[in-house]
Amino acid sequence: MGWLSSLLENMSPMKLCVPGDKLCSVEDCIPGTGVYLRHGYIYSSLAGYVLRKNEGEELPVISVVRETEAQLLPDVGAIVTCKVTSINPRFAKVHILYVGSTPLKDRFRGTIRKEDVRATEKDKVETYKSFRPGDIVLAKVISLGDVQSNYLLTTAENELGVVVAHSEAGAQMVPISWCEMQCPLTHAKEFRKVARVQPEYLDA
Amino acid sequence: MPTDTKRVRGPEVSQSPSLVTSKPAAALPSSGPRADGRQRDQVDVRPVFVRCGLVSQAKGSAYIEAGNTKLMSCVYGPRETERKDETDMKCGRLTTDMRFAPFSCPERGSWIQGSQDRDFSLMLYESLQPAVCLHKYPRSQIEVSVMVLENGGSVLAHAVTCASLALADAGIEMYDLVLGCSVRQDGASYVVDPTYAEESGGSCGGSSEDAGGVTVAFLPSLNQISGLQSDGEMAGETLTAGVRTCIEGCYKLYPVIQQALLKAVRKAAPPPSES
Amino acid sequence: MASHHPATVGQTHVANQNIMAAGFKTAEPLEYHRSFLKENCRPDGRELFEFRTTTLNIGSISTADGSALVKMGNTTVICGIKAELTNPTVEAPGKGYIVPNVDLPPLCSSRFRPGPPGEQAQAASQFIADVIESSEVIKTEDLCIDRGKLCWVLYCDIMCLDYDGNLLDACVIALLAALKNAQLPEVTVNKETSSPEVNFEKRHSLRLHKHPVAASFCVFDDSILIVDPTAEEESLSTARLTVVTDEEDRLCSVHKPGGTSLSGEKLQECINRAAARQREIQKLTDKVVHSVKAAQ
Amino acid sequence: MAVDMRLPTVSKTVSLSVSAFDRKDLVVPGDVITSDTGFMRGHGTYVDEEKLTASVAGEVQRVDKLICVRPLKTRQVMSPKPFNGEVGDVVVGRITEVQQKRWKVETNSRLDSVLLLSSVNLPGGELRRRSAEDELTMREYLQEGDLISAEVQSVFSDGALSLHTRSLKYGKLGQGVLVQLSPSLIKRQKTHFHNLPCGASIILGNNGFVWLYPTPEQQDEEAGGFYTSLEPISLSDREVISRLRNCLLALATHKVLLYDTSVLYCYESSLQHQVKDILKPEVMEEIVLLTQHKLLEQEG
Amino acid sequence: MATVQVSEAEKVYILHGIRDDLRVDGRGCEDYRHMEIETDVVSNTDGSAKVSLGHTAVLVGIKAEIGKPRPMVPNEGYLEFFVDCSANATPEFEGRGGEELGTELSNTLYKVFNNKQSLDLRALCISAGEHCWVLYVDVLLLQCDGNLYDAISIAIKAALFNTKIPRVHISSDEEGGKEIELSDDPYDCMRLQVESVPCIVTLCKVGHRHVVDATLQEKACSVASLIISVTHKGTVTCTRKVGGGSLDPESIFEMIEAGKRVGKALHAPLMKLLQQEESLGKKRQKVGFLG
Repeated sequence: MGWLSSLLENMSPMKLCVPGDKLCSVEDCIPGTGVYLRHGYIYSSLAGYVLRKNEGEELPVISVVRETEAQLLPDVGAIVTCKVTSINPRFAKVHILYVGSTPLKDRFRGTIRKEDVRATEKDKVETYKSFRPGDIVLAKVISLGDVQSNYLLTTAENELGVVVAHSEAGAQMVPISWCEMQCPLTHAKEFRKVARVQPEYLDA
Repeated sequence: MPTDTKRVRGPEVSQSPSLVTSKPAAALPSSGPRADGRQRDQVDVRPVFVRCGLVSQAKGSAYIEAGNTKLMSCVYGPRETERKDETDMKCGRLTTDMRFAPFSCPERGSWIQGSQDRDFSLMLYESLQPAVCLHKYPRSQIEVSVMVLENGGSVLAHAVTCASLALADAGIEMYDLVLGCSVRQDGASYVVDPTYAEESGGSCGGSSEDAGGVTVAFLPSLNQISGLQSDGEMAGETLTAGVRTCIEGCYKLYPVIQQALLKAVRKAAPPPSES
Repeated sequence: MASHHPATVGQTHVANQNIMAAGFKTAEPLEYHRSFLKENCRPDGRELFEFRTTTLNIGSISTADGSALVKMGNTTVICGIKAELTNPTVEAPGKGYIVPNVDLPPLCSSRFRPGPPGEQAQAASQFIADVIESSEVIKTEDLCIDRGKLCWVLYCDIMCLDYDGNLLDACVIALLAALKNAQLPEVTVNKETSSPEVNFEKRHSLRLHKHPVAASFCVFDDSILIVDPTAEEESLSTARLTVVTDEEDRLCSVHKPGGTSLSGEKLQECINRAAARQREIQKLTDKVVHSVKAAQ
Repeated sequence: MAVDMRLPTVSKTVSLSVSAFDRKDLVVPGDVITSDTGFMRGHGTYVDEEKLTASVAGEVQRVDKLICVRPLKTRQVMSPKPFNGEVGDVVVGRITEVQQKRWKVETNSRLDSVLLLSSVNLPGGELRRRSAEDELTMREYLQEGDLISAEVQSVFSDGALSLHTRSLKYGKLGQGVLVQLSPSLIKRQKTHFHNLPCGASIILGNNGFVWLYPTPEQQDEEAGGFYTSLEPISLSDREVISRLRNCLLALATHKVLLYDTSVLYCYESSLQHQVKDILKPEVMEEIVLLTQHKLLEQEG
Repeated sequence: MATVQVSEAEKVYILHGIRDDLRVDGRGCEDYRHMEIETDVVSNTDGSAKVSLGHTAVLVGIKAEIGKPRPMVPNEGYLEFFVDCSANATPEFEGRGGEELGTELSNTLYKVFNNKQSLDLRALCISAGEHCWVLYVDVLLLQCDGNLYDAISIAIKAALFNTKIPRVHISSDEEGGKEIELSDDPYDCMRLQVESVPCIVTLCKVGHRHVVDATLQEKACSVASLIISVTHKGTVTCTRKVGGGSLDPESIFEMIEAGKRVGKALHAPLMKLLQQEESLGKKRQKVGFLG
């Protein structure tokens, strides 16, 4: 192994590794992503570049990274972008398209329950007035769900909710309040749980 | 016999021309150099040609060629498990599917997966599973499929290597790579990484105590055996020696496999900026 | 309203960008494609009537009597030919068999599941069988060894290894190249014992009478025609069409499985383009076959 | 290495009590229990031509004017789930699934039992309000595979049991051995928790699940009943537990009713044999006979 | 495979017990559970045996039929294995679950017998290239309580011991055609040499030790097992690692050694028992399935 790593270091300034490579002792680094611990050492669990970062701690964080975080799964607390597929009075079903800014190659299904649509006046929520099939929604993962259900998502924050929606006339609607959007063609208003509009985004 | 209505059917029976000439397969000599010039009783594995990331649709893929043995492996997922009863909230699920192309063996195979294919799939599964960090993929499944394009011997061993490369190429977190190697024992002598002829010829000729094959799947960095299977008849010591030889064979393969994987990583993206 | 969460603001912004830029591709794929087609080009940089680079590799499988591997862009197809001996049917005592099958294993794309062949694989197998029959690429009479007693059966097993659209074109190329590569041993029937004898030393090629080539098209929004579609283009298009022609520009097969209608004018355009494609592919195939023969 | 191979022998139940064949209170479906119309029809019976008839095989029970047939659940271990729980029954069960606000529990009943999140004491005080967070972290308290002891709180209309662990004696079980037996072998007693003088403790679940565990040194302060010690158990404690386990199986094989005394007598009778030999048919027979003698003597 | 759930605390208890060589049921690491064997239990087979090991129970029936020798080995008969995992044994076998395990078990059995020593296949040849005896070995799982492999292999050996194949007489008629005649006399039959038929030992790695004849609970605590089939001489005819974990090479070598030792020791008491049963003849009271 010694000859190989020295060879690689000559070829590229970044060190490369494959799964199972021993990277360093736990006394030298804090394990980050793409690594695992075994008998006091940090090993790589990915084929990729070894990255050491100082994040203000005493020790640097060691991670192994690839070109994309291809294997990201929706995890509790993650912000996800999803598309609404169906609605019933109790919940909306969605397909998760992105975790953070990483697109998912495979579709994962999620559920936004009625009580998780907004933070206040939960009992007055009507799912039909919050989402429509085809809407693009920002949501946060609150649980991996159980065997019966899918990922549980919430939109109960100002910044979460519908970001893109099309009116019945087929045009992309413009948000006018936290609960309404308007069609630019017909000026008809439709109800949605609208995500708080980002000023940066409006300027762009 | 149920008729296969989903395929274009041919005549009910047909025979390979090689079976018509009922010349019994000549027993291979159990001494002297091997047909392909490799050395007997030495850890002389065939040089392998390996490539990662050939299949555009798969999350990860690999192709391996050793002598005439040619196979490829693809990895899909992690994705949602299809059936609710297979969903595990704590741990991901690995599925393996190993198949032989109908033209991959001297005798034409059927499209329908036989019990041998299923046996190979199972052994592939057991060899790979210990190496994959499945707990990182709750309620999802990772699908590994292997297609044998040409069977030139030691198929299972190479399938294990190829599949583990495809998993690594897919960016699935693993504790280690898994490498495979086979040994064929024929009397007092053995051949490493046997060819198809050596695999099928050995059992006919040998009348001695020790005649059989061993296949080992090995995690080189953790020094763990994840798959082992043997058949034939062997004394305990012969079997142990065979396992040791296989491990040695895996180590010979290791640098080539590492190189191929690193090449794929470098090709996929330049090193990230250190920030 | 709930209080402001500074932590989520940044993330929300990122996610908004997803939707507006790259996210467009995942969230609204059809719109994404339309925006390219409007400019007379395609997301992968091709023009509307540009085929992907096609490469051919033959004779790489030694266990097959003939084999070929075709790559059209990402789409990869392998064809292996196995010749076996059998008895001809009573109805056609002077004919042999050709048995083509197309397999789409789960390995080639996440859209295919393990198990018996799905609809698409069945349709492809039938399409190939139809092309063989209507183009008369091989006359089954040529496969007869001893009339009424012994004949060849050619198993043409075609397998997709990477599915990125336009399966049929690739299958036809692979089939033709594998047939051209196939070498069958000489078989004679011993007059006394009336049992067949095989001479593996003496091998001969198959006689191919025609060289059919397929060209596939997709229709977008009922009007825009593109050639050699990728998997994504196939799934978003409103209709598909495959035209098979031979070296004499004769039409062997036109395959249009449903979808929106197509004007006669457009169809003629497709046929013309298919004829041009036929020349290209036949040239490529012959070149590769010759170079392999020369190397032997 | 030891291997004990033998030809099978016809197994017979040794029993000093009245043979089952002589018992008048046993009926099979179709048996007329009484033609007296003054009785009320209970579970396991039907009225046919004004005669009260049994619809299950079992034991006739009369409470005042009500006649029921209590099914004989003779099948051993696991299959056809035979436990019909009643409110107040002590059960030992295994978590099979974590769902929203509830756990599914396998209790040897026809239907999986349910333990609601609101029926457990969570760490941090009995009266703590259950928050949404508790709901999402239920798996940290009890996860699939965990064993619990609990009490039947209510029975749903479909027969499924709702359990609770709102008492310090119930909750998650730690190290020990589970023995799955027929519920009909468990004798109903005031308490189903016993610290046996031989040095181990036992929970005789009404559902036939019996839990053997080392007697805790002191009743430790509760951490809500979700903490389990993973310290190694001493070899002597293990031997006692293993011996008790095999004794339970021996008693069950010979259909002896299980309660603290019978288990203890059996344990004492087995002491002249090695633990692993207890399950040999002839040894089982011997110690069960001894046990029954002791039980009869005690009864006087 | 039939599985049971075991909580973390139960696992720790089992693990520590095995470390101390005292298993939950009082056994040491290399002890088998109580085993009962009975042959000739199904009358319409040519040989049969029922084995119970703890609560695990398997039935093996052997049918001898005349078939055509395989082209590669014209002077030998052959064995066919079929393992039926009926949903009777455990509800998990319903649907595909049982089918998969059945294929796994029968594939392993083919490997166990894929050698020259196990059984003299030439004795099954009637006339080279034309006729031979095919032994159909049908295994039926009646109840699963761990350690199926060992129980099946012992049942197969016992059933092969019990197998009686009618003697055949080949006569040629005038035209040179051969005629096969089966002997009518039920006592005029051929017996098989079962001395070298291997027994399978499954070693289950639990913690740092391994145990034989693991119960389902112990199996749930194990990362991986090694199946090893051993003849009475100690020759290994098949090994196979099963289960989701990996094993240290050194512990594999230890397990091979232990498996060889235990497997070799199984044969003598088994043969003794089979001969004892045979010598009892009709006097023995049959127990069958209702015992």
